[in-house]
Amino acid sequence: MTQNNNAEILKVEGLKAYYQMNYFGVEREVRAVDDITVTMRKNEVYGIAGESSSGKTSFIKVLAAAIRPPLRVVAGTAKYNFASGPIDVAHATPEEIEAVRWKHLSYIMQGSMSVLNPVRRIGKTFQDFAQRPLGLKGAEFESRVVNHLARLNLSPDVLRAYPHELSGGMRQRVTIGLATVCHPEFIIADEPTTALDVVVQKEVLSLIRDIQKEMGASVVFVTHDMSVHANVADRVGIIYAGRLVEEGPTRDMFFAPKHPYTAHLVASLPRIGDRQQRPALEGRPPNLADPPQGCRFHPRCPLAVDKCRKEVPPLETIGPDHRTACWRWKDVEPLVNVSAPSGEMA
Amino acid sequence: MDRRSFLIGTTAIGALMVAGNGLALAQEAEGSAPDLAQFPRNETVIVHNPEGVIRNPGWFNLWANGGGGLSTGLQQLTADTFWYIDPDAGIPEASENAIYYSLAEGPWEYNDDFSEMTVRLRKGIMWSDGVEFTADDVVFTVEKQAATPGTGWYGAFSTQIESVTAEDPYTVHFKLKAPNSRFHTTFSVRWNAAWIMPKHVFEGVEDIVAFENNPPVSLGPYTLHSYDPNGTWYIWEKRPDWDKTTMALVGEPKPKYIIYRNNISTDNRLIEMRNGNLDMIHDLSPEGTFSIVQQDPDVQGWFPGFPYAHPDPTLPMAVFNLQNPKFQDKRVRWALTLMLDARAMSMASYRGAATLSAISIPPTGTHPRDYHAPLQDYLINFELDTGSRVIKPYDPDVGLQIAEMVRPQFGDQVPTDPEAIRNSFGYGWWKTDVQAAEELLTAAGFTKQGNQWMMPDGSPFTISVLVPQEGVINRLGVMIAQSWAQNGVQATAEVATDIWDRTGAGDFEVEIGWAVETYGGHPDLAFFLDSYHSSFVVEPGETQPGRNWMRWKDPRLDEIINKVRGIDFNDPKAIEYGHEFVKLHLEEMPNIPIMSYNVFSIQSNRFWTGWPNAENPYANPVTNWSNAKYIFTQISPVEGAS
Amino acid sequence: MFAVFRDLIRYNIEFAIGLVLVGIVVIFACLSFFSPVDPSLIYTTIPDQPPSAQFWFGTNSRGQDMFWQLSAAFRNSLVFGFTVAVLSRIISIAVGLTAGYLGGWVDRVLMFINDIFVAVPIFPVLVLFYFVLRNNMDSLTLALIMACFGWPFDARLIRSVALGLKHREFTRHAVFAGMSTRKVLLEEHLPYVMPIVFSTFMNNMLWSIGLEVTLAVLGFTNINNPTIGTALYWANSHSAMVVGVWWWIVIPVILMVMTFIGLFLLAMSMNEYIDPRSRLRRMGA
Amino acid sequence: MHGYLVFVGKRLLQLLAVIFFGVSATFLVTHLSPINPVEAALGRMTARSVSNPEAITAMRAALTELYGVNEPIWSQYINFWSRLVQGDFGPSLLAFPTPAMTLVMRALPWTVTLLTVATLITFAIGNVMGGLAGYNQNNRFLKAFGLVAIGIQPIPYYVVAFILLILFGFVWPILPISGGFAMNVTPGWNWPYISSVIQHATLPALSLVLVGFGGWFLGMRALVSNVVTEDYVTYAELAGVKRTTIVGSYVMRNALVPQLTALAMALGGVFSGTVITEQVFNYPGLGSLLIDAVNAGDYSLVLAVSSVSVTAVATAIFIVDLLYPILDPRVRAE
Repeated sequence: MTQNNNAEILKVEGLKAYYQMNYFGVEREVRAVDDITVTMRKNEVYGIAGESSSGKTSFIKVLAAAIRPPLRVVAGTAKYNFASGPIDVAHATPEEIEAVRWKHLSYIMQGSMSVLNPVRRIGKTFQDFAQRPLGLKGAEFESRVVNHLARLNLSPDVLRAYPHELSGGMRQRVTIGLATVCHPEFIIADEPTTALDVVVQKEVLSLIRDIQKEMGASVVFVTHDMSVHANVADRVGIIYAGRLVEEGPTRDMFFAPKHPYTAHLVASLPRIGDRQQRPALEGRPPNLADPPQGCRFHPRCPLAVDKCRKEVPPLETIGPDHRTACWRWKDVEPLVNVSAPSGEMA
Repeated sequence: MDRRSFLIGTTAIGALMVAGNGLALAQEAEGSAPDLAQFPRNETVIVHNPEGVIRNPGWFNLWANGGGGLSTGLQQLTADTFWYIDPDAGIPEASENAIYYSLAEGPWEYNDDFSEMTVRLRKGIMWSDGVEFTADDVVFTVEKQAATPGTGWYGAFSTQIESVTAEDPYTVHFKLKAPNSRFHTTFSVRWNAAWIMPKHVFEGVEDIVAFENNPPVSLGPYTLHSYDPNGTWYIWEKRPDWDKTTMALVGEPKPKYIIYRNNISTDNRLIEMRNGNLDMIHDLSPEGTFSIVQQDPDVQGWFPGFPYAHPDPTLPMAVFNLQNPKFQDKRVRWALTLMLDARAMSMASYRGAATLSAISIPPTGTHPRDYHAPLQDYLINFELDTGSRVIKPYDPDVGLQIAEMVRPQFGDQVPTDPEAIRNSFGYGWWKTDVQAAEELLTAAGFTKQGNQWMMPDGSPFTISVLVPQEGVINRLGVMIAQSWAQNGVQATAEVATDIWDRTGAGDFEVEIGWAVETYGGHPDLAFFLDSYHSSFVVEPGETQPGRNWMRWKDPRLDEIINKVRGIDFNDPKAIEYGHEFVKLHLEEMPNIPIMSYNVFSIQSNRFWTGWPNAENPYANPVTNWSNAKYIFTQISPVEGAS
Repeated sequence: MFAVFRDLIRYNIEFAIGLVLVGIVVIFACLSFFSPVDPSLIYTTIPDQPPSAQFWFGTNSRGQDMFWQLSAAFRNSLVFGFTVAVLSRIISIAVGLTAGYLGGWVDRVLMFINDIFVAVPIFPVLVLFYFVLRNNMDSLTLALIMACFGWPFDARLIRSVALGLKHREFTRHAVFAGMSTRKVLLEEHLPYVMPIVFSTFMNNMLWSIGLEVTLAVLGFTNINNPTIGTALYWANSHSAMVVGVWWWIVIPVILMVMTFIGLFLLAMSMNEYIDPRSRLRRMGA
Repeated sequence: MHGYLVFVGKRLLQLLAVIFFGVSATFLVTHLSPINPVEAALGRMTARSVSNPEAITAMRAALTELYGVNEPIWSQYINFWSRLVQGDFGPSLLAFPTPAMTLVMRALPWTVTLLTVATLITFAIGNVMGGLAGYNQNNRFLKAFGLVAIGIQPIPYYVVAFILLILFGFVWPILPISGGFAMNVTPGWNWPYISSVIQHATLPALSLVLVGFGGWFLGMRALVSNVVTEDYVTYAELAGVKRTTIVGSYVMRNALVPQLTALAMALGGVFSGTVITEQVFNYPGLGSLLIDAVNAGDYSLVLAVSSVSVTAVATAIFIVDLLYPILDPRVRAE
């Protein structure tokens, strides 16, 4: 699980991406991504966790080069280092982005039920998505797709099917197939297992993991479900209120979180034998249009002190690959005793 | 193109093909295809025919009802019979007293008791297929129709004619079942008449009632060129041997082609004439006429100024259904008459351009000379007993008043001479006398509750006034209903699109229409009067034949009719009997005569000129009348117009 | 409900415009209650006068003051449209709620009938009724007939909402509490479909007034009764446009377009606001 | 395939039900009419000429026999159906003794053509423009187009047709304003005829299109602005799928499904519009035939036109419904 020596595939530096909106003549700025710096490596699964409206979706949008008004990159870069050459998706031209899309950078979207065009056969969708990046035609293309599907345990018949004729799990596998058929170097997986039942969820997770290993690709895996991270991620980054608050190897994050928010997330994981409701975090995520001064977590933080209210804590490196942004990281204790999560974390 | 697009594409194309083929099939090409250059405007006259869509356009059998058109040019240009009587003066050198001797060489010849009639035919008249017209055609026409129910003159022939014989190829002799001094009118064209059939065409036809007669063999100067399979136009072409038809006696018809167009809405007529696509319009609204005459200097009406319209020898009136108990008391009928205001009716219907008539004779043609003027003193002194007093209801000056009312709008287009005013606005009408009307109704057992008249049985006096959907008669009817309503009678104008049918079927209380039609140029009244005979009146619910729509029965009326039947068409006594009829009508008031039916027929001088008008009244400009055909001999193309 | 209207007026420009347009026409129509002339009389004034200080909308060739004539015409037409809308709403609510709530064969039968009504072309049917009834066809009869044909589309819409409501918590509570079906429908479900009823109300008025105009123009109604349609009918039978009495056609057409656009904007903006899908989504169905 | 057959079967059943109820209603309504068809026919035939009473009696007997009006209503009803399946509505009065059905069949192709072409054009323009407007919500031109659509859409057919008549027939006379084709052409598959038919159909079709496209435009715009927020559209955009493919196969294609249902529902209304248009432009179709028939009190013809219209519209809806599964594969499976 430690593949630290691998080369970097993505380097995000000082990324700021804001929503700029105009409500009845009043300019509003929502700082969805506020100064994030992060690096991702080849051949690793990087988990991103955070509550809804924490900015993780906007961050993903920038990484996926899906920056559309009103979202705008205000500062910083997001540089990929693909085999075809480096590209800064935060500032690239549409043509440059077009050139890497799907071939090098692909995306698994959340909601397997609705990401497939209901009136188009799966085969057609494969053509729409993959024909151009693969540069293959006719039988050659078809055999490529069929082979790929076989790897996902899908029979070639699905190509002639409409989405509604497939089960939820099959559909999700098709989606993964769509995203991986071009052997991209970097895959963004946005909540790919939400809304699937547990058995299917597990199957899908191992599938992603297998494919990733087989192709040697990097995966950014986004979900608010910490147990999923525990299962698939090599490293996990926590986003809160538009900022990366902690980042580290998965094991460290679960056993020795160094940010009160991480500690809380980990603690709220359900466990077998639970008798009572997990303690919920009080308060609500801050309004990103008007975030609190100092550490953005301080209004909800049990450890908050005056300093937290005034000064923004920097992201410090506190261990191998482990960084946190908390003035009092040394005081953070796991809220519960966490036994090693099951899974393939070898 | 994938399978689905292909499917959708072929479906759409298939639908179009089916529709297109359907169209082509429905049309079955008729005639040869002329190009536009074949109808140069200096050789082509375009005439408006007031008929709606001809729903069976390929039907040219004039002698059986098959859903074809009549005034599509068919009866004007291809048909002929013994005599034509012009509602106007006629072409001076070609007619005598407005009577044209057409297929007949001269006038009708009766024996002394009017039980036999001899007709001498012209020689050298040819059918358009080169067969000569002879007495055999006439004999065939009469015998075939008399023997075939469902033909147009089956009734007229089978009930009247004992026998018909051809004494020689050019002499026909009729023997009648009973004396009839007006028998010749069966063969005298007013609007139409008994047309002569081509024996050589029809004798081989088994069922002439189901025979289309397409294309028609013509006895007139034109033959069918082509027609619209959708029934909205007919094109006729001049025969090379037009001089072998009776038209040659009047003159050469000038247009090489005559196009009759029907089913044109009022607005479209005006637009089409302005665009040069019509030369003659059958009728417009009064407003439309005033407007186009002002806008287009080429357009003319019958009178050069106000009121422009051509007076038809018909008499619009309020017809009471005398079989309805409400109207069986003549005091009620008179009361309703006295509630009306002549000025309001004239203004409402014709914007003042109406010719009023208080008596049951149209104030047109020569009738004012024969009837209105001589009876003027009688009318002035006419007395009416209201039950409580005697009044003189007639107002001889109402025409003058209307002339003054329209003068501000039309200025010097309105005549000033009292004589001229009488001719165009009428000799007079009844004074509005609500007081007298109330006395009459009270005398008839009616009572007034508040402003509402109750009938003797205690129920409110309601009247449904049946009016056509459009035109001046509609406006007249609405005004009449309104006048009655204002005077305490619950009268409403009921618009009926099938007013003809309902009138015939007796399904009305009061109908605004006409029960009087005359020749116009001739004083004889038998044309309508004969149908007033009580033997024709049917029971309620059945269909009343011709003109006596009010179903008026009176022994005194029968007596007058019998007297008229006993004299000759040209006997001066006819006028005397006519006066008797007028007086009887005034006493009974079975209908309320109001005014002549003025038709706003207009013509354009843009491509053709020489149309008839009040100053040169050689023909009736109303296009659907058969005798309008003589116009085509008098017009000429305008130099340089195209 | 009033809060909704207030919000719509404040934030939805289309709604505001629609309200103003319809308001103007309604006020104009209401003036007819104070009309100094009987609109059914003809030749009460000088004909063919163009608009002037004395005759704001001119006079027509029938000698009627167009201002009062049109005021009465719009009143009659609006009342007519209102009547049809109310009657057909009643049918569509009854059918829609019943079908949606009861489901099963009741639903299938009702929707089968519904589809038949959708497929029958209304115009020939109306003409047929005119053919049969002739002058007995007054506005109320016509309104009744049209109401019988104006419901199916909206019944379907209401049914789709009712389908969603059926599985909601409060419905179950109501049923457990022993409420009768009628009560559940009227007291629990009706409030949820009211917004749809209001928006389709406008559309239905639009539809019925438009059809009345069409029939009247062809002379297939009682043309003595002043309505928008008969105003055009008479203008037409007097060749008003081609003879230059333009105000006889232009003014009613402008007013009519105002009415129609107004009603349409009201319906459209309300529809956007309460689109059943987004509404259901908001309700959490 | 099985699903599709069940679907077709259901629709077919519905089609038959609609025709049955529609035509039965037509029969009932006309037979409850106070108009006695026999006397109406007699009145019409004798209105113009003086016929003697004997001839009228004979005709009355013949017509009574023909219309079967002296029989009880249920037997008339059975008679009516048995003749109807043979397409026999009896002779028309308008064109006595031409069978009413002949007149209807002569008029039908004109209406079908006008209606089909106008509807296809309307549907195409409205949906393409509406789709584009929903997809490119900031395009000025499309916004203006939307305003025009809102402005024209609620105006009744008659007014639009009449304005066109005045504009192109009177003010700027460039197009023919009446009839189906010009006088100087021969019907058939030849260019002068076809071009003349097209010219004559231009204004009637234009009036239908002008009134009709707005509804499709607005509907499609609303649908598309919903569809573009769907995940599969976003996803396709993220995947860099060709823009034309996205607009066509992802956005419009999905939005078209409800529009097709709407098309089926709108056909009845479009037919009403066609009637008016035909009347204004003297077009030789079913609409003007119906109006003539009513005006003439032509019993058989009114019955024939109404029954055929009900059948034709129901059949058109049926055909549109059959297309529905082609557009929406989900229906096929059900």
